[in-house]
Amino acid sequence: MPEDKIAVYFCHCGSNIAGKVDVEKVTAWAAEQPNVVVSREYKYMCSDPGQDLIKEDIQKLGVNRVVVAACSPTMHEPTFRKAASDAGLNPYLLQMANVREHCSWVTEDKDEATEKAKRILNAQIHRLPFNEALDPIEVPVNPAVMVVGGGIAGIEAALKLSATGKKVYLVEKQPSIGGHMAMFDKTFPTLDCAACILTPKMSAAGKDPNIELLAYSEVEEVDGYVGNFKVKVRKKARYVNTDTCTGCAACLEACVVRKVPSEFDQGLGKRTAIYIPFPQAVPLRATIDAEKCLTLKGKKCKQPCTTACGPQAIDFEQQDEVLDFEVGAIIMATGFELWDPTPETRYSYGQLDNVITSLEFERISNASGPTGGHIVLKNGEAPKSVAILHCVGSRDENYQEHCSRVCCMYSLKFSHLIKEHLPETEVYELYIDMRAYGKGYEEFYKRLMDEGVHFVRGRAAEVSSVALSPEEEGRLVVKVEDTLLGIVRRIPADMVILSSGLAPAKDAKSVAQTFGFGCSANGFYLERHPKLEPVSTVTDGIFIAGCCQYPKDIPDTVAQAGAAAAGALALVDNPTVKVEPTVSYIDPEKCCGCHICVSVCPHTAIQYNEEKGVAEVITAACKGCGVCVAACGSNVPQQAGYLDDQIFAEIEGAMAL
Amino acid sequence: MTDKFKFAMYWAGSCGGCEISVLETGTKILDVDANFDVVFWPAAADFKYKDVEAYDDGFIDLCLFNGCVRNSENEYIAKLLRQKSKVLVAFGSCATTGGIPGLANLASAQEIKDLVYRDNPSLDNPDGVYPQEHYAVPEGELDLPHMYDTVKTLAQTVDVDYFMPGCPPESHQIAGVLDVVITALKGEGPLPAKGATIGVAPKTCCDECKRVKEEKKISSFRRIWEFLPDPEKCLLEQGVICMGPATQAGCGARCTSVGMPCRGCYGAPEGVIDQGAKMLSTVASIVDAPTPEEIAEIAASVPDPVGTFYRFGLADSLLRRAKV
Amino acid sequence: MRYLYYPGCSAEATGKGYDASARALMEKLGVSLVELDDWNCCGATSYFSVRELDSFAIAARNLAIAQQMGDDELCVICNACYTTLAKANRYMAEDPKVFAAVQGALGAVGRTYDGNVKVRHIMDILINDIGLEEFEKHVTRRLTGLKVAPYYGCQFSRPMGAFDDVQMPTTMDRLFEATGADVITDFDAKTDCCGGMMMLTREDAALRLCHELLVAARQGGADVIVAACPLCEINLEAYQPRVNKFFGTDFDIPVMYFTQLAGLALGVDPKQLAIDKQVVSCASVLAAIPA
Amino acid sequence: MSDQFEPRLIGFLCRWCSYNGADLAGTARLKYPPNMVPIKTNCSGRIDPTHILKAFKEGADGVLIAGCHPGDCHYINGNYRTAGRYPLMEKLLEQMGLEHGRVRLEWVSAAEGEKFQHVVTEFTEQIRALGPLGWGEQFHDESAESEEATKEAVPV
Repeated sequence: MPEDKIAVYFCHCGSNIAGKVDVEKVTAWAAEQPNVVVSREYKYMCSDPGQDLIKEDIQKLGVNRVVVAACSPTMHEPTFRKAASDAGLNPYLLQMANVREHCSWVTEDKDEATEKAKRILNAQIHRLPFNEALDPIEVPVNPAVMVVGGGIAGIEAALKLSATGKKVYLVEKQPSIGGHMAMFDKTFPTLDCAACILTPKMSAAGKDPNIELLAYSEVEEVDGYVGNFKVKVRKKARYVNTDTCTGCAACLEACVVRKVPSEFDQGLGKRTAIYIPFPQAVPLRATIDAEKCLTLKGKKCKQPCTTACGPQAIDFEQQDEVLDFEVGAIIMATGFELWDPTPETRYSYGQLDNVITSLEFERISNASGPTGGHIVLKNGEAPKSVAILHCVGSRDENYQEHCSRVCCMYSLKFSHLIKEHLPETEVYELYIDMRAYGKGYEEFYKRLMDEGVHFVRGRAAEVSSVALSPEEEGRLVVKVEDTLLGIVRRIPADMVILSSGLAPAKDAKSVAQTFGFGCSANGFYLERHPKLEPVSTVTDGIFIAGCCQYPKDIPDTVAQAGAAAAGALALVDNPTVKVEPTVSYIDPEKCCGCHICVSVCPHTAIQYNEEKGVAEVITAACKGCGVCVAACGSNVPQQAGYLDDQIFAEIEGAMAL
Repeated sequence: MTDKFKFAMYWAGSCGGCEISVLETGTKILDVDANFDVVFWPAAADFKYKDVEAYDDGFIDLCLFNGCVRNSENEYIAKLLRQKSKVLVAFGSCATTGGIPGLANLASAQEIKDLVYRDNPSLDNPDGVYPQEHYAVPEGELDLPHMYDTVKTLAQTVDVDYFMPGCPPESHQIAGVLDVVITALKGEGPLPAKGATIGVAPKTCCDECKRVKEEKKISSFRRIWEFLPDPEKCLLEQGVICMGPATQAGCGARCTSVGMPCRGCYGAPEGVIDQGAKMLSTVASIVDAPTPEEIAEIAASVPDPVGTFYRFGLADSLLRRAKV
Repeated sequence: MRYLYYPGCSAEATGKGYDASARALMEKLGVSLVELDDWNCCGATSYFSVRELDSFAIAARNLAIAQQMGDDELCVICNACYTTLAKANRYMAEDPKVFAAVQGALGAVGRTYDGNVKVRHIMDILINDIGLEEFEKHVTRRLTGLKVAPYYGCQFSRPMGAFDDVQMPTTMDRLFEATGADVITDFDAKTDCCGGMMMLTREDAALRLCHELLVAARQGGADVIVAACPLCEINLEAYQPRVNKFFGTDFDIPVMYFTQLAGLALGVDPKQLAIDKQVVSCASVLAAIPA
Repeated sequence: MSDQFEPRLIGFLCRWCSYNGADLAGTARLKYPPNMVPIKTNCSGRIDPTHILKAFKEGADGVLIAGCHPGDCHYINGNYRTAGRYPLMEKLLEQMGLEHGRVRLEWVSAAEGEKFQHVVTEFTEQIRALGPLGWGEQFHDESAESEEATKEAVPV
């Protein structure tokens, strides 16, 4: 073994570190430490000249261990390891000491920050002699990609990937793809018809030979790792043979159960028990709602649907199928849910008629919706006054603290649609702040002001039915403090639209768990890095796009879907991928075959070899948690990069000062 | 004195089982006699400390030291024997890792004396008499060794050449070690590297245990008087805390073969620096329940973790003793 | 069942009917209310804004006496007393500084309080301890057909919401449904403010609030409004003529303490419930109830 | 700086949640006491009770273990193993005479920078209140004393 020659590099990070830590002092101190042959400081270690320092010392001074005291390894460990590698040093002989996120940024006092930086650095100086050269493990990559969620984000990502010739599995839990966008009437600020721009993409996805559409299906289990995911998908029984069904809708005409609230119409319209959610559905296939169908409920029915169905596609015996897929990457595009305003009782949603959610208004204003696009009240009359309440369930500590980003704009769109359909109708927008941040948005806002919409700055206090004046008689009254006028106003309205915020899907947490990543505090999927890796997750090979990550408008969703597709492609377009070598290994000479590691491995990556009587790690399946190392009674499994001796040395180094 | 090699054996803080174990080697003891002169062995022959003090340094070729260092007398003799011996072996669990007496490190010497001479419910000591280290009688002054607060292993006291664990070391292992030493002393073979653990087998006790081992998921802990364990199945899988996975092999798994769980007397396996912590980790890791709260509750139900996991190793553990 | 009982200042003045009816109602239900010894004003809602620590100490003195009397619960009828006393408890529990300061103040008068007396609204006791099932068993005169507007006021469930929904309380609705009354369950103004003490300082503002409440009650077709707080009750009832004068209306809606109306349903003598002391005549209500 | 006791703490952080949570506290410039040196492992399930004892032996006054919230573990259920080891470890340390609270287990997600700040601040104060642990120092005196006693007690 050649002697250990450690080089220490202390990064100023401009003033991010040097503003709090006495860099000169720590660097001078480090130079005196055992095995340290060179200790340098530099303004920006991540810059090319900074990296060159490392390379030169490796080549000229024969440095064989490196510690870079700088930012979090999450940020620049790959950068510096690459530099070391370029200079001929095994990258795993380089460690980072996180003196920015864990020290200079979180410590008030300069002396204290300097002392803490020394302790953090010393832990790594002590650790390095125990580091071993490691080689990344190369595993083959399956070129197929699975996209979960068939809204605009999922469709866009699938189409992009398909265009590169990759096989794509598009999983959608509803009977049709399309997601929320398919329910919208117009889109802000350009007022394109949502269906006009979405349906071509839906049908392209449906016809694409590279895209296998798995509608009415849900992912049940995900196993494997980057490049090699194994996914179990439950294809729910439609009770209709999708190969023979032509989507002619004759069965819908025939069905005797006619008053099922339509999910697609937000319950405002009705559908039959055998149904196609909307005319442009993709795939255009009928589905039987097992909870409503008389036959499937075991009740008597003459089954007119079977008679009506020419191709004999109805199959009451159909069962759920569980299918296995192998893919190299996964894109999550599972969308959002509209926040249910029922708990906000002061707005009387569900208590007073004509208090509706934004999504309900989308359906009302939609020409293919339950009112044929006529903006009408429950009694069929046109409203003379409409109040649109912003930030319902958004920017509210009681419910969701976040801003849902799209509500201001879709509310403006509603105002426009109302003014367009009913020019005489008064429209009130009750807002906290108007957020018109996108391209063409501010202009759209201005246009609406010119169209005569009343903008009232104030969060609505209450929606009531108590009439204090003849004008209010028989109408809804919105109470609000107009913070620009400084008065409390009572605004009579015939219709109140609650611009509900966007909420994470109710099952977001459990879905994230299934796929092995997490959720942010607000419940949306957690990206790997908020700025630099907004479409990646902590699990390599799993990407996120659209509103499952955070509320966003359609342009941003589409852009993110493209980014996620590019991320997935950058992975699956390679024959192999390198995975971290921090995996466990078992010395068969030492293993006694007690099965403890086999029992605790979360990824069943350890198997017992009956013949040899020892446990064996399946390297490709090991994800490097190290649970087996801690669990083994005799420390036989060892985890590369996290050896006990390395951890002990870090403890000693940290405690030595 | 003959020109045979010189043999010593000493009994410090321990029960004496190690001495019996040497005798249990059977006819092998004749080899000792054939090759060695016994120059100090209080349990077997009448030598005095002053005899040992009179020997030249390094006079003794092989010294088997059993027992922990519990008091000033133990320490004095340990140092004396180190000085007089060429090869000093920490013999048995107590000398190697503190053994059962090491559990006294949960208390101070005073607390132990209080319990024994004051608080013991079956005690009749109305005058509260405690043993005195110095006591004057008409014939002169009587002295007792000073009892320490902390039980130490032999290696914590003096430099040790080899470690031979076991409570007691198994006779067949003793016989094997004697063969190696005799061969080496005769110049016919090498001695093991200094500091080695000798008289053991590779891997852990589980390796020698004949019980069938499968995946381990424990939902409750049991003790063997609570049920009839399946004689073929791994005891740990049946919820019995068996130290096998964290214990060096060498004993031949005698305990588990008769339905008793391993108690860990052969000490930590190679590569483990703290047997108790390691076994604690093992046991807690295989607790299986649907929620972390339930897992925590089951794991915490292990009674007396120190007594269970450090039955032989407390004095040699990372923390060595309870906080004073 | 027995509860230590804190009547509060209003009970000796405008709120006599609440006190009398609460005692009578509970007696009918077999519950004895034992009045707290030497109780003092809770400090009411406004004192907090003036001298916070003093107001906690004043409230805590009552709780200290309760503790001394060996009770760990204190029954309160007035919404304001309820919130004030509970607030003192909460601040003492959450802030060691407040706890220490209050202890110091109590110590000066030879008292001590550990923070363990739970403040219970009488409605909480009715619903959760006695229970609607038991209550219904005692109903002898069903209020069938009587349109009741349940008015909770601000401090019944806000801010704590200890025993009912913060925004949309329903306990009073359920209590009167158990009497067979026709409860206006969608009474829109059930938690709106009555104007409170503003009636004395900004009468116009307070009257506006009362007016809205009365409109809401009339719109719902209320025969009677029931209240759970002496201040709400007096504002809604005694100020009806002022409201009428200001807004040109003709309100003459009986307003009762909910304990009075519940007492009637249980067959308690109206005199014992002090119904004759109400400002707006309750004759119409009494007439509507079968004997 | 005042002359109050400054505890020396070790914090084992899992790489995916708690280490990132600590990073987030940094990115958000949330301030907390400088007493704890973090040590990264991939999963809290890698942390062996031996590491904790080692930290105490080396002079740590307190040890924090932080991992992903149950259900959020990057390794499915690695943190369940931590959840099992921790209470048993606590029980053992209590027998060894360590004050309750010298070891602390917390679930800190990658999004919980504030929680990390709060946990470290509170833990530092908690250990400050407990005072120095000073393991290891307790053996020194006796060896000197034993030299004395040896000479005295053993008749030569």
